[in-house]
Amino acid sequence: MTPLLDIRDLSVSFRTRAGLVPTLDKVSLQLGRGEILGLVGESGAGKSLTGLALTGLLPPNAVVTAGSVRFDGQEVLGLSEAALRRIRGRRIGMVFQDPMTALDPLMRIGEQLVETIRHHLRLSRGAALDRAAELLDAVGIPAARQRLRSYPHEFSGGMRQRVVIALALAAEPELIVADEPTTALDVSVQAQVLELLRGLCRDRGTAILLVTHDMGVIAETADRLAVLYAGGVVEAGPVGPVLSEPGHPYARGLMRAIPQVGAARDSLVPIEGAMPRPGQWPGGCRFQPRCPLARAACGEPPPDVPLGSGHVARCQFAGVEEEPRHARA
Amino acid sequence: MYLNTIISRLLQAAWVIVAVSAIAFALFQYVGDPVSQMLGQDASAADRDALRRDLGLDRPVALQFLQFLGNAARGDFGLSLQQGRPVMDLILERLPATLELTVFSTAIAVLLGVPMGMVAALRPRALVSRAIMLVSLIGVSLPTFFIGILLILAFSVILGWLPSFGRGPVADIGVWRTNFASWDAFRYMLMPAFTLALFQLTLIVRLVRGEMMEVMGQDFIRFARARGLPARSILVRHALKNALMPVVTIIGLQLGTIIAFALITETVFQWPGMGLLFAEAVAFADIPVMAAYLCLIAVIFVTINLAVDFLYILIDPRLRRGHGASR
Amino acid sequence: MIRSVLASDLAWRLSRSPGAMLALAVLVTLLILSLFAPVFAPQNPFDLATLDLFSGLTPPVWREGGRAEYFLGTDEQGRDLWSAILYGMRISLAVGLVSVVLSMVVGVAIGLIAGTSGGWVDTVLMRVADAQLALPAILVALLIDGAARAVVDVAAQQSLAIPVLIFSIALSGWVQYARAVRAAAMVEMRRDYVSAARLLGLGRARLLIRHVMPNSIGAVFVLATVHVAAAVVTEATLSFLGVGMPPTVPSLGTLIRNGYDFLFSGEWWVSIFPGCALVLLVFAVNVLGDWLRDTLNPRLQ
Amino acid sequence: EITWASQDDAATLDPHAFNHGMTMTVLAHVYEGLVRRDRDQRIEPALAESWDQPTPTLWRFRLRPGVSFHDGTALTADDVVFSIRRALSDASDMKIFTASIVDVRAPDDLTVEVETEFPNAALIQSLPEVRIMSRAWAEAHDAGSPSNVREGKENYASTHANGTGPYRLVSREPEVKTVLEANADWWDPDTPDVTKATLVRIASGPTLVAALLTGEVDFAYPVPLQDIPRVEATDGLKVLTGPEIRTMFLSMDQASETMKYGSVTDANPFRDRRVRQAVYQALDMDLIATKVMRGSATPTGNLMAPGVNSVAPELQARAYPYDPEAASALLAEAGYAEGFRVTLDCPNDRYVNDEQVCQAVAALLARVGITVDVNAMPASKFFPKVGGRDSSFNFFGYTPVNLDAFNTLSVIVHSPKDGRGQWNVGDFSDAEIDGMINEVLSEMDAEKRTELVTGIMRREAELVGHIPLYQQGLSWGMRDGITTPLAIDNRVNLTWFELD
Amino acid sequence: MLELEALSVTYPVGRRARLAALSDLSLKARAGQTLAIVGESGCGKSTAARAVAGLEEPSGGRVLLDNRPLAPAVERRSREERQAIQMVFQDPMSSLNPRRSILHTVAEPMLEMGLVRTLGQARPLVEAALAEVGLPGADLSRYPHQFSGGQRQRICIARALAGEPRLIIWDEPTSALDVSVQAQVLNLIQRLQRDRDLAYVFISHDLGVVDHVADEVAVMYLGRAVETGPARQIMRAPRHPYTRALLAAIPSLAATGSRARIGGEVPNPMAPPAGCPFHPRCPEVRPACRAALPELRPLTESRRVACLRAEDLYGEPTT
Ligand SMILES: Nc1ncnc2c1ncn2[C@@H]1O[C@H](COP(=O)(O)OP(=O)(O)OP(=O)(O)O)[C@@H](O)[C@H]1O
Ligand SMILES: Nc1ncnc2c1ncn2[C@@H]1O[C@H](COP(=O)(O)OP(=O)(O)OP(=O)(O)O)[C@@H](O)[C@H]1O
Ligand SMILES: [Mg+2]
Ligand SMILES: [Mg+2]
Repeated sequence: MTPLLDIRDLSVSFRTRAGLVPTLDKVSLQLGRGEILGLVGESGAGKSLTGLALTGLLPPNAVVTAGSVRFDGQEVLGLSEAALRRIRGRRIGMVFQDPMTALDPLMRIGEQLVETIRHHLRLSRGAALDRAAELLDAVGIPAARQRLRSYPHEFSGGMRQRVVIALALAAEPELIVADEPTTALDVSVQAQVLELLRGLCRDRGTAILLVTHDMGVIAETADRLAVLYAGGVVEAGPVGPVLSEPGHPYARGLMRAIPQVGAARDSLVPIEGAMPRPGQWPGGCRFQPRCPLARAACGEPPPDVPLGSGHVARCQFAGVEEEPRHARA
Repeated sequence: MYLNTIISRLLQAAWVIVAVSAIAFALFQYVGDPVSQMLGQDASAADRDALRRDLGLDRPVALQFLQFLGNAARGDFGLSLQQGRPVMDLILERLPATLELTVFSTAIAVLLGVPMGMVAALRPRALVSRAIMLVSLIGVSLPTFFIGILLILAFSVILGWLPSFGRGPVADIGVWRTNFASWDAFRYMLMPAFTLALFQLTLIVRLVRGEMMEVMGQDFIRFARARGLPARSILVRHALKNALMPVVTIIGLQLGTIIAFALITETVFQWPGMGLLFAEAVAFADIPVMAAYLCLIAVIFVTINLAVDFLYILIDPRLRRGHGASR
Repeated sequence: MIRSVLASDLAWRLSRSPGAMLALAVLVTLLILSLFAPVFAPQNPFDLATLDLFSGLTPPVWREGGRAEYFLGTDEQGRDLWSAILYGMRISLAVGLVSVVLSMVVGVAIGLIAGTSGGWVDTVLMRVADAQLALPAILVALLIDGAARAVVDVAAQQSLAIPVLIFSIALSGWVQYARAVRAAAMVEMRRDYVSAARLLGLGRARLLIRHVMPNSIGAVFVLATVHVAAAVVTEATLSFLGVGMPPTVPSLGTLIRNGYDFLFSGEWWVSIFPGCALVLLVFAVNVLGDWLRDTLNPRLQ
Repeated sequence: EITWASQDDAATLDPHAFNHGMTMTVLAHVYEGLVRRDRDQRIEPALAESWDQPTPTLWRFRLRPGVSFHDGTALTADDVVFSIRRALSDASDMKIFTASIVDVRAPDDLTVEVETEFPNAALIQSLPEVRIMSRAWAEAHDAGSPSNVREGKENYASTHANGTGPYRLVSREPEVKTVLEANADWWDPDTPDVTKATLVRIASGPTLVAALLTGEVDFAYPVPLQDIPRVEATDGLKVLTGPEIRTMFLSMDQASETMKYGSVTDANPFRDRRVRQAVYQALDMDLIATKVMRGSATPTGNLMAPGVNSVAPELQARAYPYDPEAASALLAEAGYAEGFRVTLDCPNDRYVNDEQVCQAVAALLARVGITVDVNAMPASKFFPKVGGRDSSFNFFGYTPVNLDAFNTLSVIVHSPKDGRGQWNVGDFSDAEIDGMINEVLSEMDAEKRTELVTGIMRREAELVGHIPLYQQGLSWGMRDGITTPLAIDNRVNLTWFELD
Repeated sequence: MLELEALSVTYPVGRRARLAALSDLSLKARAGQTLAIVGESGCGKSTAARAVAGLEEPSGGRVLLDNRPLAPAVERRSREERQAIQMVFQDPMSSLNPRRSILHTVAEPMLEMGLVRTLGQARPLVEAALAEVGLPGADLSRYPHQFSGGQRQRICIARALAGEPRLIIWDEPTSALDVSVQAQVLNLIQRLQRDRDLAYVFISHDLGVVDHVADEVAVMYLGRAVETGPARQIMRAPRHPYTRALLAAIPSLAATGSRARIGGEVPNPMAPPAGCPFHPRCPEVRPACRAALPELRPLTESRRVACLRAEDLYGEPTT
């Protein structure tokens, strides 16, 4: 079966003053119906860009230099604005990172919902209002009917984030790209939102691309996981194995650096250094300058090493038992 | 709910007006001597002194000001020294002309400027946009009086399409004297209004362009696009509405200036409005008229800005108090 | 150095914008021409002894009756227009630049104080600003100019005309700076680096000058470029109303105003050439100002 | 029916409130005096059919019977007495015309007797300006005295009019437009061609010209000098030009010990006749007249134009020729070889090209080493300043309103004392001349009077009391279909208009 | 060393109303130890920190340093007092003046505190300070925007250390950083404490981080402390229902599937619920909870809890 979403070798560059700066490099991801794919990675790794590329909402100075993005068998890259508009919202819903700025401050919540619903589903105003109320209710906003008349600023951050999700759901899209839907939220509200997304997959077969840099969120939500580092996928596979037996040194380092309640005090082992910014990528493996395992061979582009059951890591030492070589505990 | 706000704003407004008239009064005595203008060259020095005394012009300025305030509070602005008629009558007579001119020209400026600004913002590199910015720049680069006379030269003298001066065959509707009642009278308003509009147009085009560019880059616009909303709806319902808010404020703030600028347009086109009245008053050193005019401008300015403030509150829900979150 | 980085960045952006480049070139040329007016001008139009009444209203050189020594023709006093334009531009520029700097300084100071004090200080200052705004620039200038002319010693008036013009234009300009800076300062005050500086016990003046001000005046420079142009035009308009520069020391505005009377009589050059110079100048400044605003606004990139 | 435009408007309709050219021009169409001027500025009967002088100080006028005001009431001697008294009252601005009158009486309904303090040869010259209004009408509308601005009350007569003149007021918007309609009941059988006239005010010169060029107005004045050729070159338009009776001149402060506004702090150069003469000889009036005034002005050597009663034509020649070298020599002789600096006060909204002329004067004087700062200002500041003798050097113009030499002599030439020399702002003073001026007042013999005036002016010119420059030019623009004589006092008279 | 006595702060909201952002907070911090304050966003953590630092004037209570009360406003504190307390903020970008080079930034406290006279004297000290926070050899003439987030936070730390304080207040110093960088910074913070015997007040909403650094913990809800005590005890055996819910809501790498969540919305701080502020969301709520505000009472010698039912609650939290 062809996946609902099939991204192959997507490369994106930015036109900047220093010329074309490659920022996404050969990103490949697949996502089937009813599946949640977690996309994790440090800030600036290219997570949001990947999400935006799907619907042609890249910033004006971005250029797709290679690759293909197929949605339900149809090539999305290079579609006209009009054709994209038929996909956006209707078939692919987007949840934006920052709920504070994603809503029109001058328009009532209900109006924003009704506008979207009517445009896509061609309902009467009354029916659209009913549906808007249902949606708000579904995302867990109490007294949904009355709240339709509220303005965004009257909602708390968590509620706004849920409105953003409701808007993304308005036309029952087949795919939802959720870009850090919980970063702005408290732990308590965060759980609520993730619950909702999981419910959608379960009940409607919606596919979700869940962008985040929070491993904990992935652990409890995603089916599969892709780890992005400096514009490329360094590891991908089912959530369990990737978290418990990461193959790429970066992923391993990441797991160790997360402080956990109840874990031993001194067990935080940071990855030294910082992720290189686009334009400053080293040749070969881009993790090499920070990698405890780095050798001369890392100067070559690393291979994708399969680790079983669809688990792949882009490191020549993947699967090889790591030597405890890092300098300091 | 807003009563408190309204009252305190009104009080502040009153202070603004008193301050404006105080400043103005302090300066009047230097503008010139009305007495020398009120009597012919052949009048004797004693006559002049007598007149000065009769008018109370020999008293200290502070005293004159206080008396002015006292009278003004009772709605009495005195007699025009030049025309010997109540200043209030004069101003009310001229007010419609200036208001029609400024409102009409503002309408032209808004109706042309907003779409032009939008085009310039949406396609900053397109040829039209560059042309729009160029034209809008000419609007600020050439002094108003110069544009006015060039228009007269072109449209009245050379082409003979439009009348060159005055208000033409106006119609009286009640106490209001209007140019809108007939095409014939309306023609008289075209050139002065356009001259005045050009000055505002520039401002509006630039403001709208800047605000639109800013708003278009904002997240909620991207989110609206991500929802697949039609371009028109995004542009008008989301972008424009948000972009116009600051534009309205600035236009409100500028209106005083525009009414003052009308002075120049009115002079060039001999448009019988308040600006012309003021220009005459300055030449004649007609203090009561000058004082009343400045107060009136301050009142109009304050009123409009009060209105803009409340409009803001009406349009922007974030400014209404007593709602939800405290951030 | 952020400044040099910014500068090189600006230079790079400038090189990518032909319009802005052209405007800059025009502006620099005009600046040089007017700054070194005595070098480029064949006549000193302010020196009455060099004026030849007899050569009044000579048309430009390419028209019948034109004379080589008066390239752009002369006005009715026999003033060489080319020279008058160069000298006049000097005055217009001086008035424009100085008045803007003046209103900028006052505006920034008031804006900073209002934006960082809050409470009644803020209210009072902003009401003063309202009062100022309620009196439109031109009227203020009219009144101040009138007053100044009456108060100062007549012999000093010639030399005081420029300061008076500058003062009256500046007085009506500060409000916008104050508002912009106030808004920015209110935002900056909430930033943590201000708190960090307060933790060190920095006095208020130093806090404002060292930390808040540099981060609040970005918008001011952009405003200023546009205001220079506006001030030059305001000066011209004041001349039209009869309170500009004295006729013996004409600015661009005074020249246009004088020539305005000759528009219908066929002696168009008396006003059209200074008019063109004014348009060129204001245009260049505005183009640069617009470009600067778009370039410096991070949100528009 | 015509539309006429002027740069100025009547300031008021009250016939006794304001002695001002345009006001008098408009009023002359509505109100009349006992006498009026004909096309050659000669006195002819108007409301008075005839008059005689039983004694040198008593004038007796016989009123024209059957004359009525616009509101229908008949004119009686009582109205005339009322009007002259009104013109004599404190608030009146017409006192200059009635100055010598001590009593007015009405022995019967059609006779009026006016008694003067002393024999006044020029009284009849002043009477066209003393306009007659209806006593009943004025009193009914509480307009018994002019100019109620003093009392802070509106004056009905300043916005309404009820005269006996050729036109009745139809409507008036001050500063905008005034509509006059021919008075069908006018006593003069010579009915005017113009049956309805709309006066519009266009202050801006170029706009005024535009209105004339587009045909929006039939008649406009003054046409700015520079636009005269353009208007004349336009099909269907013409411009009447000619010298005005107003003479422009420079005054130098000769009273102050030291110069008020100038570089010389220990003396007053203008007290030295040689300096004054040097200034005179440095000025080329012909050049100013041809270049700055574009040939519309008439250079003159006298403070009074020809055409003023008792002024001999030969006075118009310059007393000293234009000669910059002689001027420099005179300056050196007076001890100012290096020249000096002085401020020239100058109105900028009062006379034709006033500011430009001052600049030209400055440029010409610069050549002999005198640096002149031109201090141009609006009339509302200029007159109080100069009238208050707060000036070293100024540019001034004067028209004797009653077209009689005594007026100029008394106001401009006589020493400032005894209520005379009011606008002798340089305080030129010569006892001999003062004495001769007194003689002019009561000299009833025209020829002797002219001789006296000539003597005075010769002496004045020799002393360089003032520096006469030129007579301002008149320029009336109109369509070809209008024929009218040009009035040297710049007063348009619609009754003289002939239309095709 | 540092003591907060019944500290309260209110903010004016609109024209008349005031918001009680912090009510009656009493805490102690000791040299060489870390006092952590945790709680959901908006519960008043930063407010407490700012009041201690003297950036916000308390409406009640006081702050004692070495048993001597401090002036409420930092500008009125003595130089020694100012020098003793420094603060590091949440967002490293906004806490550095974008127009000042790092040399100026880090040298400023040294100059202000009188440790050096001239910028030249400060230079070597600045270099040393930057080396200590892991930025050896950094170009001193660079500006904040030329550094990454982690580096910027290190600069902030160097600036805080430059005045040689005895107590540092950390207001969520790592919440703007990525986990990999967060670990670097947390390690640095702990090393500095050991090396210099510093007292820390550490504010965070991340219980994992808190568990990692804290000796003592205070849990806050709606401007009040609801539970205080030694970190280990609180993290292992929470007694207040809110603390229990918080701990249960933490996502863990190991567990997949749903986790516990606190129901309901955070109440409006302008109108906190009567009685126990947590009662509308509390799974253990009893009628008495709605009646009166439970006081923060001692449970053991070192622990205090503001809950009527503290004694009944132990073991696994109820979901
Ligand atoms: N308009 C732009 N011009 C140039 N570079 C850009 C632009 N937008 C993004 N980038 C760069 O692209 C890279 C990837 O950005 P992206 O927004 O996808 O990161 P991210 O992984 O979503 O990070 P975060 O977690 O901070 O949201 C970043 O390094 C960023 O600097
Ligand atoms: N300047 C202020 N004016 C008005 N209210 C404020 C102000 N600062 C904070 N508040 C309010 O005070 C309460 C406590 O704020 P505080 O910043 O201390 O919370 P916090 O616990 O630090 O939250 P976060 O985790 O989001 O930083 C909040 O409700 C906040 O909205
Ligand atoms: Mg992102
Ligand atoms: Mg906080």
